[in-house]
Amino acid sequence: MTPNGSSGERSVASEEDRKLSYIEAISEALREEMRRDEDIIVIGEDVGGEFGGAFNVTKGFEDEFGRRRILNMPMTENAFIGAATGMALMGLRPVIEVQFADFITSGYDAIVQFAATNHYRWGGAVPWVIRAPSDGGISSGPFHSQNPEAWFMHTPGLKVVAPATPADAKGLLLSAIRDNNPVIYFESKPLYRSLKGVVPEEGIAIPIGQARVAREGTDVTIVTYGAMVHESLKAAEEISSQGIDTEIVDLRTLKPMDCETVLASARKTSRILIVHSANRLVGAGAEVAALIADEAFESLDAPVRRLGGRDVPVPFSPPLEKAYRPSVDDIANAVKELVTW
Amino acid sequence: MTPNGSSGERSVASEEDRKLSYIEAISEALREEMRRDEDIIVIGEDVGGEFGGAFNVTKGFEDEFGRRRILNMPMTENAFIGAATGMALMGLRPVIEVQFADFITSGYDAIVQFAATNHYRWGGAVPWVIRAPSDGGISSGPFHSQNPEAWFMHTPGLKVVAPATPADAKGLLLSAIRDNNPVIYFESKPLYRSLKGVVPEEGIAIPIGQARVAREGTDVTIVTYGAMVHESLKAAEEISSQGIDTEIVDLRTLKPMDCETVLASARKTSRILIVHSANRLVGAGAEVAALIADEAFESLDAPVRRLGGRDVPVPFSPPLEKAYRPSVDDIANAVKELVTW
Amino acid sequence: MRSLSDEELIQVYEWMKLTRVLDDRIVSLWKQGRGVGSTFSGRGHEAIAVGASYALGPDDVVAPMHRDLGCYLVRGITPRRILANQLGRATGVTQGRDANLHGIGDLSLGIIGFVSHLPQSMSPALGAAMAFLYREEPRVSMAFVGDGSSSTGLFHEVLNLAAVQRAPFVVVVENNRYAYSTPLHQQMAIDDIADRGQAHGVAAEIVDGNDVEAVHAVTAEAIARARSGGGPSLIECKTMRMHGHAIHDGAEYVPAELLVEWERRDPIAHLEKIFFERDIVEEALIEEIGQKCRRIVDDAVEYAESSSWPDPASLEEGVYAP
Amino acid sequence: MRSLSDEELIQVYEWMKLTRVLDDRIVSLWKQGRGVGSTFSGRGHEAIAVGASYALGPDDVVAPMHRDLGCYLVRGITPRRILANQLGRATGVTQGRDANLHGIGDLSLGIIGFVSHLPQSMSPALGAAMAFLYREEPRVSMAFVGDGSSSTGLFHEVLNLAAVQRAPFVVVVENNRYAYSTPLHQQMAIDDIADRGQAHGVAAEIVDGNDVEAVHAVTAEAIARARSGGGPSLIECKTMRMHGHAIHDGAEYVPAELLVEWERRDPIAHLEKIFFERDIVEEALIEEIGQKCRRIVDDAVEYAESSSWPDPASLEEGVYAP
Ligand SMILES: Cc1ncc(C[n+]2csc(CCOP(=O)(O)OP(=O)(O)O)c2C)c(N)n1
Ligand SMILES: Cc1ncc(C[n+]2csc(CCOP(=O)(O)OP(=O)(O)O)c2C)c(N)n1
Ligand SMILES: [Mg+2]
Ligand SMILES: [Mg+2]
Repeated sequence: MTPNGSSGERSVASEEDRKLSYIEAISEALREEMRRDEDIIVIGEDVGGEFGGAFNVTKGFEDEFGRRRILNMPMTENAFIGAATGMALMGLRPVIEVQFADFITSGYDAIVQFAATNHYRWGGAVPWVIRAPSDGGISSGPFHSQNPEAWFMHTPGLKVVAPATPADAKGLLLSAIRDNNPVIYFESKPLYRSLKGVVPEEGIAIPIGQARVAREGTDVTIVTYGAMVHESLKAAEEISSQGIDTEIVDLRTLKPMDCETVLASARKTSRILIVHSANRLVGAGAEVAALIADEAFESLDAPVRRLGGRDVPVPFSPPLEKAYRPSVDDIANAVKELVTW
Repeated sequence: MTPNGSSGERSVASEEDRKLSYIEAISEALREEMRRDEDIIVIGEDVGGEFGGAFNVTKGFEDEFGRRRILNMPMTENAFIGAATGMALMGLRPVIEVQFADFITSGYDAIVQFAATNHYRWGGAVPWVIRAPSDGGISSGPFHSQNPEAWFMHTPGLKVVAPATPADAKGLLLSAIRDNNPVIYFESKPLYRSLKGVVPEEGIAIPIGQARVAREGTDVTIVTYGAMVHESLKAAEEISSQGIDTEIVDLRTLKPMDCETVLASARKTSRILIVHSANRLVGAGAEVAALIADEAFESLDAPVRRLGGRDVPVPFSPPLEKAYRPSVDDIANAVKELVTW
Repeated sequence: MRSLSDEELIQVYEWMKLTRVLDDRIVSLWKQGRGVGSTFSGRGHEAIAVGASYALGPDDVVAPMHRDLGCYLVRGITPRRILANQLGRATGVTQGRDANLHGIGDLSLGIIGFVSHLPQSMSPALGAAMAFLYREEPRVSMAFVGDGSSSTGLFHEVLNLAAVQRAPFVVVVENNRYAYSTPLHQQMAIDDIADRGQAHGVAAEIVDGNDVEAVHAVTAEAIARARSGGGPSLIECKTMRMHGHAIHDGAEYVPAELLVEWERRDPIAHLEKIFFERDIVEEALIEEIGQKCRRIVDDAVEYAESSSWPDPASLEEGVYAP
Repeated sequence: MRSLSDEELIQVYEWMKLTRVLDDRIVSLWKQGRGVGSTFSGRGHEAIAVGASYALGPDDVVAPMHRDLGCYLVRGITPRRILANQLGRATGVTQGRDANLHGIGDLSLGIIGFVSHLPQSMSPALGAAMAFLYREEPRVSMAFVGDGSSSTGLFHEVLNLAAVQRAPFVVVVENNRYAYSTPLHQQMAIDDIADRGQAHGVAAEIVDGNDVEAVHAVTAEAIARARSGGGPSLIECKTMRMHGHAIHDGAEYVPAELLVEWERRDPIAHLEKIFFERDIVEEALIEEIGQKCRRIVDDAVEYAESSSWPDPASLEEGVYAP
């Protein structure tokens, strides 16, 4: 495809070409941004060399951008996230990879105490991104399956995003990198290679703080994000045959949350189900439920329901993990219950 | 007072004697338990010597119990909380002091990844307690005023308690120490010396998982815990003159939460305000609101309201900190709004 | 450097061989698609895992990690329980809750199970040693960590605390030259991890990690010193990771020569050579041991594969101790 | 050990004196109940804070902490802004958002503000050095930490990473013998914190922290080495904390003899002695400098106390950068 191709040809060709997997979209966003802006550097464990990270997101980056921009780190999350903060204070834009979202706790102080509070305290902006491969469903056990987003939503000074599609994966990474604040970008591992979608070649940034109505409907609203958007879409399809018309709000950004879109949908359908893979208890969904129970109370025709991970470490064995995570059936059943409430 | 005193004399004398400050109640509980059980040891920064901790909770303990039971630590939260886990696995019952609740993040991995998950994974029980002096309102700035309880409520495998009175401070510490699981015990610094109350001399353990109705009422329920129990009581008194009869539920335990007591009160009054000093966003109160919006939905006559800290680092300067925290007026106004809703 | 009798050396060989056979089988099961999730190979680490564990007494405590299959075996976790764990079965050590060698803990065998966050089991291992001090019990605690772990803050916090407490604690560093894809020189600017002991006043020693006699001798000495109140030690065992980081990793980033060089120093072949040189055993015995190990592992595979899956209804059981 | 001209030494003296006068005034304000929240005294640390900072160039970056009043002053934060910060006023560096010396950062002056979690500003300071490397700028970054901080994991992670990156980074350890109430021997089993450099391949040196000439000379050398690509250094300055940990702390746990001994080695008196010995200044100049410092501090107190409080309506401003 050449930039000179006729527009008709181009859109056909590009539609074909431009189907990327979720993880390809992440790599592409990062590569494009790095070509555009020399201030962007990559820092994390195993991100360099031929290897390019545990999921190969930065494979080939060292060749293209050189070792000075692709910094392979010793196993020192607290130090290298803190170091990224210092780089950011000096005007660079580090994109940090934690190998799995689970290991973000090893740099907790650097994130929640230092980086998050810095601009408020003395005005030093910290424009970094942490890429955190999260979520489970693929038998990775309690320490390679976590969804720690709620902790960071509770932390003042951070932004938190969680794309559910290849296009959003690219668009939100662009926005996260360009944002002047510390942003935690939760990648959904189960979508990495299983989900493909059309991704605009030109970097179209998806604004942080904007939810997306992933499916329009009138009877009930599912508020969700990440991999559960797709489980919810499946459930919605399934029950549409039973005449239930489900609206699905994909939050995309968890902090700051797009309260308007959530509330508008709640007021429209009057019935709400919230779904995420993270622990239900004091999770992102609790905030959504609380928001709705306060500000859309008058519109509600049924209890606000939540589905989330159970309050146990994410178990390894497939039958246990299946029971742990909300399933398409769980979602469909919860929706049906709400509609007949 | 002697154990042989007549019961009449005794109760009079003891009522007088037995008024302890909140912090004295903590010291007393710990001392009594240590006398009772040799397996209890104290571990933390500055807990030993003449000093006995930043708040002197263990002052005199080294003299009484010896240096082998009062372990002064270098500034290594991650290591010494982890070491306490090992001691607990060997059958000891360490009581860990983090100097301020804020510093609990420096041992985050040791808590949320190791200790919390251990029993589920391979059956090794971890009977320790972390004493975490929390909360603000006393111009201590962003790093000596934090309320991180929500993070630990979201973490499977932990228990979380937050006493609001001297009697509960003692009774819940006894239960926390005797519990066979990792318990985080959030102390309310603003109550340390400002609040006195009758404390039973004989150790009466307050069961973990039981809320307390701190004030009975019929018009509206405030669900709260820690220092905000007292601000809520003040607000309730203030508005009782306007004929508003407020019920106050003091959660006491945040995890596992006493859902029954919360729901019973919600069903009784139909109007709910949740109050805590921690950040409102994805805080403990979000879970309470979500619980009520689901399970007491039919009983509700008004939106579920929340008051909490604002989504900013806890500011230092008095006028800012005052604006940050829910005040008696804020509470009274929110209740009045709910009642007239 | 000899601290083992001929008989003991044969026993050590049996453990090493069983470790190797089980490790090989795990690799082949996963390559055949019969595995669940990911898994690790500890090939090349047998002399360390077995040699160091063999020096411990039955009342001692140990915190092994993901390259220490041999340690779990020496301490008494059976291949059945290990394989059932790796396959996520109800009969595995963690009943399907934790993955591969993660979480393989058993207090009755003095084993603390590890978590992924490296090296988080070092501090509980130190805590066990502090409990022994407190109770005046003549017990010792040992932790295994990798070269990668030796750069973490926790490694240093723990060594320092162990030194201040003079805890009966031995840290075995398995320096296998890589942390995932990252070679030593990108991890640290020093040549020997043993130098890290000096930062904390911890006695440190370097040993050939592929020579089980040497590993045993040095560890046994450190254990004896710890047991008699001499405080903690750090033992750096130099070795090489012979497979990728985990089963899916082809380790293309490792220079082939390095693997060839270290293959020549295979710890099991090395011990066999010693047997013949010193005329300790006949070839037939070696053969016999190999067969015995294969039978044990065959049985374990069958056991594990025919074990039942955990009941989903048990999902929420066991989060809390009663 | 002389790296300063007589004129420079007089300038250094002025900074040390201003530090002392301001520090004393803060202590007395708080004792009079005119303070807000808690505060720290850095009495005894003037030679370190001033001597090390004075060796930096204007484009260098520094991350001072709670004993480093002198560093903030040398870098250009005025006593007005400092006092206004301590009193929680809108005119303070953090506009009332952070307490005492916490958060006193200003990129235009090359200062990274610290958080309580020790020693969290070490890693941003290292990151600044890494940014200089990346941009090939001849700039250096310096971090101050205490003896207590040198036992934290982060201290070691940062030194190791600095060494691997050969970052232009200098760490100044203020070993003042106590971390809050905990004396050195309960913190670590080594005699010299400088030994911690060897664990990471970082050049380390020990210096008398009450001798400003020595502090300056050693730091200047480390800075020059860092600037010319020689990598990081660790400098251990031996000193004594002369007041309690914070304003409310009477430090009864410190043996009186220790304070008497170190009072004799007061860094400011020491420099005055040198002045007279070497006949560098007359007594009148010392007197004059003292008066000038008191005037500056009087003005700062008046400024701070008459500054307005932050507007509660501004509470939620500034959490995010635009
Ligand atoms: C705190 C933390 N960060 C990242 C990881 C991901 N990770 C797993 S193993 C590993 C490398 C470990 O290297 P080493 O300690 O040398 O052990 P080896 O695997 O070589 O035996 C990494 C980075 C982790 N487990 N823990
Ligand atoms: C991670 C962490 N844990 C605990 C504290 C509480 N605390 C504040 S200062 C201090 C002692 C610091 O000692 P040192 O590093 O020697 O500095 P000094 O105050 O002596 O200058 C402690 C324990 C803290 N600030 N950070
Ligand atoms: Mg390794
Ligand atoms: Mg100190």
